[in-house]
Amino acid sequence: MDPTLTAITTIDFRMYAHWIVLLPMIGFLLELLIGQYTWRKGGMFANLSIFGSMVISYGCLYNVYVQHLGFWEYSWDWFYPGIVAGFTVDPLSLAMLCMVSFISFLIHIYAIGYMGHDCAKHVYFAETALFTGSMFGLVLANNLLQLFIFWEMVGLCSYLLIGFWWHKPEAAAAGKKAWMSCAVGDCLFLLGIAIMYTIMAKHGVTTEVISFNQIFQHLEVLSSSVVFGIPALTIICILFMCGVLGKSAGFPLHVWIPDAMEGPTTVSALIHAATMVTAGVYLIARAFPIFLAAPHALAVVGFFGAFTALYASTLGLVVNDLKRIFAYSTISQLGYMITILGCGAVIGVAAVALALFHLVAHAFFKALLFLTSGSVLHGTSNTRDIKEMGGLLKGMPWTGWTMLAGALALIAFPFTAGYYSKDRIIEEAYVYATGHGSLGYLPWLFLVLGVILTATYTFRAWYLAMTGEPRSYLAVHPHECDWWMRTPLVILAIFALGLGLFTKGGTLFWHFLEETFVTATNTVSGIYPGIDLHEIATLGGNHLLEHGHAAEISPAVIYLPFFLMVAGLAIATGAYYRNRVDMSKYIKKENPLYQLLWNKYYMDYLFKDILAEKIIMTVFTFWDVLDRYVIDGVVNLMSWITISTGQVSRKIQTGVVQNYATAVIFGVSLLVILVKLLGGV
Amino acid sequence: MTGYTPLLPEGILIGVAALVILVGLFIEKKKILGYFTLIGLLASLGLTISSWNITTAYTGAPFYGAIVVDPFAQIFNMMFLFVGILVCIAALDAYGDHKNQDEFYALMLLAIVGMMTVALSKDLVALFIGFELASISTYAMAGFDKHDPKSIEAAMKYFLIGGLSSSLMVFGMSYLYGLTGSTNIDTIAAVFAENTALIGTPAILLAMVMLIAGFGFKMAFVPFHMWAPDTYEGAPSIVSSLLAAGSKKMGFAAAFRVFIIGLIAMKLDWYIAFVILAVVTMTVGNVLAVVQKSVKRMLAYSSVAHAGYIAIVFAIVAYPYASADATGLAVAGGILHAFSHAIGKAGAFIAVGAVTYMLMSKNAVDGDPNHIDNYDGLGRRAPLTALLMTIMLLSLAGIPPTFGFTSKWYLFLSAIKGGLLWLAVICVLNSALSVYYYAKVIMRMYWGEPKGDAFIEPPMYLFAMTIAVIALIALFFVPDGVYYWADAAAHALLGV
Amino acid sequence: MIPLTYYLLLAGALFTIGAYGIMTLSNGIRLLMCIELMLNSANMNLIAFSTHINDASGQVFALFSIALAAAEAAVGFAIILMIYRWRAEIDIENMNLLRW
Amino acid sequence: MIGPISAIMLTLVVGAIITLLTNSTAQARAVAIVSSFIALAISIWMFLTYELNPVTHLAFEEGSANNWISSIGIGYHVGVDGIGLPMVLLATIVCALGTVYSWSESKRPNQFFALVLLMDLTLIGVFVSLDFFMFYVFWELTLLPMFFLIGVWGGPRKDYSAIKFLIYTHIASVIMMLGIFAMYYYNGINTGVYTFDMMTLLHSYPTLPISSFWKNFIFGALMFGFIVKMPSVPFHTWLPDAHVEAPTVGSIILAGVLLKMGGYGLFRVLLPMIPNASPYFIYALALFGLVSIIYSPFAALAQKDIKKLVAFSSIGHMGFISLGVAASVAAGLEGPRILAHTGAMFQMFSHGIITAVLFGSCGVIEHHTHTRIIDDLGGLTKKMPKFAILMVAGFFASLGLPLCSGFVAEFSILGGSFQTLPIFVALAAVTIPFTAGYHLWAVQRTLWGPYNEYLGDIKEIKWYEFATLAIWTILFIVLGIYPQPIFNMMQDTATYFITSGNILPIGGIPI
Repeated sequence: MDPTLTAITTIDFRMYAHWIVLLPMIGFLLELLIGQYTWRKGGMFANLSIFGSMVISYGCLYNVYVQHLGFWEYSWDWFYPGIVAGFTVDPLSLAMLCMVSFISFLIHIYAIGYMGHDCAKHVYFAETALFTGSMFGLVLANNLLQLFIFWEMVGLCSYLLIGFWWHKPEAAAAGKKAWMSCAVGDCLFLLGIAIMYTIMAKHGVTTEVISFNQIFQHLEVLSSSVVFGIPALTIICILFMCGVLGKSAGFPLHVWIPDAMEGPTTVSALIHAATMVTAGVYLIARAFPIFLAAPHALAVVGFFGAFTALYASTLGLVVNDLKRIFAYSTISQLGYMITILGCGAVIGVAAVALALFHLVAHAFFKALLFLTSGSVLHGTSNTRDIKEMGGLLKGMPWTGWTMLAGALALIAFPFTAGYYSKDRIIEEAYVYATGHGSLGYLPWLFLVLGVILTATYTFRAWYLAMTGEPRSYLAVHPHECDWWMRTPLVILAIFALGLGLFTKGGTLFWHFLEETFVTATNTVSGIYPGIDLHEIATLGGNHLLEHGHAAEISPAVIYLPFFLMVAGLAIATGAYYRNRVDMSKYIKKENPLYQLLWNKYYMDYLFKDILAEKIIMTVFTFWDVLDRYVIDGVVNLMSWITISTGQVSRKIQTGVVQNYATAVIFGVSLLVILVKLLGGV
Repeated sequence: MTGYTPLLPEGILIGVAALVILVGLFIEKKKILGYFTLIGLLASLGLTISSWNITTAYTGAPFYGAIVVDPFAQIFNMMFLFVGILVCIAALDAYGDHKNQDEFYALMLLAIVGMMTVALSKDLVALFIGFELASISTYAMAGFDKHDPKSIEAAMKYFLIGGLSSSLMVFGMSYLYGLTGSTNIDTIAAVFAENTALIGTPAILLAMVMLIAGFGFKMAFVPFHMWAPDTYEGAPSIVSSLLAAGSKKMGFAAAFRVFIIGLIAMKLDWYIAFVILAVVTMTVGNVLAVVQKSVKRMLAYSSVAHAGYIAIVFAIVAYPYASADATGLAVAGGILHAFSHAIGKAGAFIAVGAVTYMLMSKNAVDGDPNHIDNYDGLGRRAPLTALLMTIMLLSLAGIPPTFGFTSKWYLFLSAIKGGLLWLAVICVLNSALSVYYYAKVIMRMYWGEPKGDAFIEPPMYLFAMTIAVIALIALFFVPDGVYYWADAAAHALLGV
Repeated sequence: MIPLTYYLLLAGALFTIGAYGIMTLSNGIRLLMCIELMLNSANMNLIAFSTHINDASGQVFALFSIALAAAEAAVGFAIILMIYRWRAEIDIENMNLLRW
Repeated sequence: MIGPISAIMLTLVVGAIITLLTNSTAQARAVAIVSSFIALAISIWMFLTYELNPVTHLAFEEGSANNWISSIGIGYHVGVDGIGLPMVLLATIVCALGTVYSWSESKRPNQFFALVLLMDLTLIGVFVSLDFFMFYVFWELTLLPMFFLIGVWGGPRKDYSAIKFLIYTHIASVIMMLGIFAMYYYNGINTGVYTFDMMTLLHSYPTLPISSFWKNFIFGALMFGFIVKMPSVPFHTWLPDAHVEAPTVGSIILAGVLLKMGGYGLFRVLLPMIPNASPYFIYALALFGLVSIIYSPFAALAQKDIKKLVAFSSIGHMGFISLGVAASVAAGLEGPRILAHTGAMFQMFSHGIITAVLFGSCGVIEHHTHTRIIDDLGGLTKKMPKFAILMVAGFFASLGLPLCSGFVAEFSILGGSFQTLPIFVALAAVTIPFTAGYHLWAVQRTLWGPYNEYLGDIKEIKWYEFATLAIWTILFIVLGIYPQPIFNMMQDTATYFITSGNILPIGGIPI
């Protein structure tokens, strides 16, 4: 064996995990300060640093998965005893790390071409590098506080990158909208962390107070805590869930994602499809035992996820903006992941594995879809409306065919990545349903309905964009993208199609991930023993099934999603490829359903026009009046009273000396009377 | 110490006054007399300070115990002399080429002698004589600019109200004499002590109130204050400073002696009177000062307000629940505040005089030279005057680092020590309000737009103000010496 | 021998008249006279008391006060003279340059 | 042999006098910068060689009780501890960089720079005084330089604002003075020692047998003086006016350091008295904090003037301090209480730095575009990209972005306070989006969007503005990532305060 290779295999990359975070940060600084004077006016440092992170990540994977060196966690005390900065290397974080670093690296490569002509390229790359580093930090965090910190940092980068073309008002507005929607969730998430810190402290924990493994060790005692009369863990999980809804665009905080498409497409691909939006899913996965131990928490998670999945996919049907279609499908797919995590109440850690597998698969095909749509924009000088496209397949074959690959994966066409990930999710949702009575069937129902819609809107987009005749002059002569952009497309397409096959239908992945909580984690100081999820579940009133349950499900249920997908595909083909149906019959203002969808169920109207502009602005104006005229008014009133009193009473000083004498004499008399009355007591 | 040597300061002044008058008849260049007066005052001040803690009571011939020299008298004499020196220095510029300036110096010396006599006297007769001596001299001084209608009117009002109140005072004294059979304050106190039936009889109350009115005229208590703003505004500025800083404090000296020694037995009666007067006086003074447009008149009202602050001393001394050290601190604080107010107010009036002088020298006056508009941009037209005046106003407002702050600290501390929280609250709120009108002047001086080019600042005025400011700042940093003096005075007064 | 009370009442009456005069009259000289009246009522008190309790100091006091009254009157007349020079009248009711 | 504290004060006094005598911007600037940086150097030296005296829990102590005006027990007694020293450091940093920031001040430069130095001096005096007389004297003295800064170099409504600032805060101070008097008196009659020495009074206060009326009066009077200075709603209205009219460096010092006097008073004076205080005062303190936190974003979003917006933001941030203090003295576990307490202390330092950047940015905007009205701005990034980076950094730090010092403070306060004041913390947390809202709104309307051509051709930020803002920015980012140096120093003092038993029977969640 090659000595250098053996040398590399002897390195314990887990010890360098913090460099995964630090390298992109350094890249960020270098890009920001000197990036514009380097190769192609920026991008070099970002790409190199992220490549470095990727190498270390896969090194860690090698250590843990191949060499079985075990899970590893290490931390330093931060500003207060028990508040630490730490990194944990376990299957969960590794899965995310490898996915994020790989996709992020590809997208950076793509961006070299895509952002080639942008004048502020170095800023762009600095921000993406900062984003990627923060994402690594979020993934590697071994405690809630650090996770929250990087959670906010990715939010910051999202804000900056959405508003990267700051001179466009809608871009700036979209950035603000994104931050605000997340902030609503984040403040509650922070509150949840504060509660967690408090109850941990109440139970006498002094070291690594809010690091996950420590919390897992104390779940039994924690489950006895009560806040505001409700089990503390439930409150905490609900608050975390609010954070998740914000970051992972769950209903009703999803409204920012469509607007976020104002950013460069690479940003949409990197942040709003592949990585950042998955942070919410990752949080639930990472904190899964807490949710498991908290009564009713997972049910909430499951229902919110399922509803989001269906809700978003209906919206995808009517949008004409290519990027927004994929944005809605992102929301919907995230809904699938969250739902299966909710089903963890029955299937335990398997839920985490499934969710993460779908997350990774989704990351690949969604990044691919976005990059291809980016290439479409690039090639047709920023046409985004699919009604103005058509027949692009001729002009840009690479883009078209790779987009097809992504679309197939998205609709879970057999043997693509999505097929293995999504259909298992739906099965497990059914398993969950069987355990939870009639209401328990709702998530499963939503998911299966989502399948047919997904297939429809995805291929509606693909057919309208790629096939048929060009419907605008811009679409007549599209130009194919250069190799910087082409290469990532191809690589992503390969993974989108083949990920399932590479991982033996996902089983390798699942088995790796299912070790996560149940296996011990080594630390510098000692060892965190693995936890028994069955016990934990009983704390929250859940009881987990044993493995091998899938057998009891009738094949009808198993193959239902496939047939629905075919049906959806058929509808799309009929309507938009063969044009058997005249859609204009349905797509018209009179159609109330269409109206409802077109206006996104009036959610934006509710938030922007009613809440933001009407209610809150009224409050602000009222507040200003209060401040100016009431609180400050009292102050000014006092001075006014003083001065006007003076103005009036100065007239007593008439200047006529007799009056002064009169005053003296009356003063004497008055004083005599007063002294006689009050004195001598 | 025996003999009359403790009275040497007063003697010197009388001698100097006589000499000034006589020499003034013969020489032409009379400014030299001003310096002569100054030397006399300095010598007298030196003697007073050097013998600050002697105690000599003149029993037997020839004063029949009417005169006593004790730290209380000495500290007030020191105040009067200090003010006199400031006024005299300023007068060297103000009346340096006036043809009757010798009369001014003489009158001023006699006025100061009168004030000192009041501080020294322990007998109603002597007190009355000193009182009148000071009053009559200052009547004449108030009208010294006899071509200025305002000055005449000021003199007239001062004279009429002064005459009225002195007759009130004598009337009250006559009843006091009649009912106690003596004019000696100690004897009066003794009589009251043994014959408690007298206390609270209508006649005594009448006498007491008339005395309050008589002294209150000098101290400018509301409602006996109404002459003060007019006179202070109309009289020549340096005379106003003598009135506000000197003869006002004379009133306090008299009131301290008569009430805290003579009528201490009926303190429950004058407690009410003085509490009412104090609150009304400080409030009226401040509220009316806020709306003044003439700086001089504003200063007049502010000295009314300060009289109100000092008047709380009587309230604290008379307050039944006040402990002994509280009363001691109260009197000491009152004396200290009188002192700080004397310096600050004298300096401030001299500053006003300086401004008037500068405006006159440019004859750039339209209407009232004391109007606030003339102070716009003074910080650039006359930087030194503005700076010194600012510091003196800060001292009057009670803002560090000035002696005015320290004295207020002592005074209000004594109010809390005496347990009169509500009175202290009224005081501090008033003093916070007073900051408003002092700050107004400072604002106009420093960020108003100058109406004209720079002035030549009169050196002697500057010299006087500089002395005052140095005193104010130095006494902030080392108040201990003067505090111990005031403390000794308080003990001499309270006899504890 | 006339009882003390009569003197006191007379003095009081004089004092009141003087006070009333000061409050109502407007001629400078008259005001001066009113003040003198009040002072003298006080002197009367003093003398009456001193004879009543036969103690000399009251009379001494009275003498001093008479002398001082004279001096005061002198200054007063000087001031009124100045007023006359300035306005050719001594009606002081119209003198209110200084007010408010 | 004079110690470092006296050395700082002397440097600044001498510097101010010399500055006053100069007669050109260059000279005045030079003298001011030199002396303020000497002061900064000394305070940094103190910071590095900081070592507590285990007995008195003080460092760099100078003078002693009653050695100045022995007649009523006033002494020149100065010293610092884990909260005083960071405040001194803050004052010197902010004022030193402030002199650099106002590099091109051309109106009456000698007076201007002298006043800045005096400001520095008086503020430091407040933070080091260990004698109530000195404390109060410096407390009052801070009014004067700021009064002149607002008045002479201020905006159109400077008269109103200056006088309002003066009177409003002066009234609060005199009430506080009465509280000090009462404390002095009752200490005197009970222990026989009449002294204004802070340490003596505060040490004996908790054990004094005082009638509940006087107890409440003393505590209330002192608390009133402090919360008006912080300021806390509803006593805040002097602040926006003062800020709007003050010159930029005046605002920087006002918000950066002067407001901290109030918070400092809470820690130095109020805290040791708490054992003898009524629990309702603690609720009141918490309530004041919470009301300020909730109030400020709503008021801020209604503002047209970006400087006024920033002014309201500091009201909210100061609210966190009183909330943290209140929570940290209630009954509960020591760990979270110390965390909350230290967080409140750290908030004082961190807000001082962050707000300096905010007001510095407002100053840059005003100086370059000659307007502060948000609607007239827009797209400034086009003309001043360098400035945009700094302003974005400042505003995000102010809305509590992690890895900036503000987040460390706020998390410590929220996390530490929940055990004793859960409802308050919950309400404070849910206002965070509103805080974020007005910050983002301001940034969006100012920096993003199309460039407002009416502003004409404006220049990029000046080097001295850039340098000062950048240093402050680096400072709060470094402190956000590595807060230990200051945080642990404060933590020792907080531990000392808390463990010296200020337990009150309030609050607490059932576990």
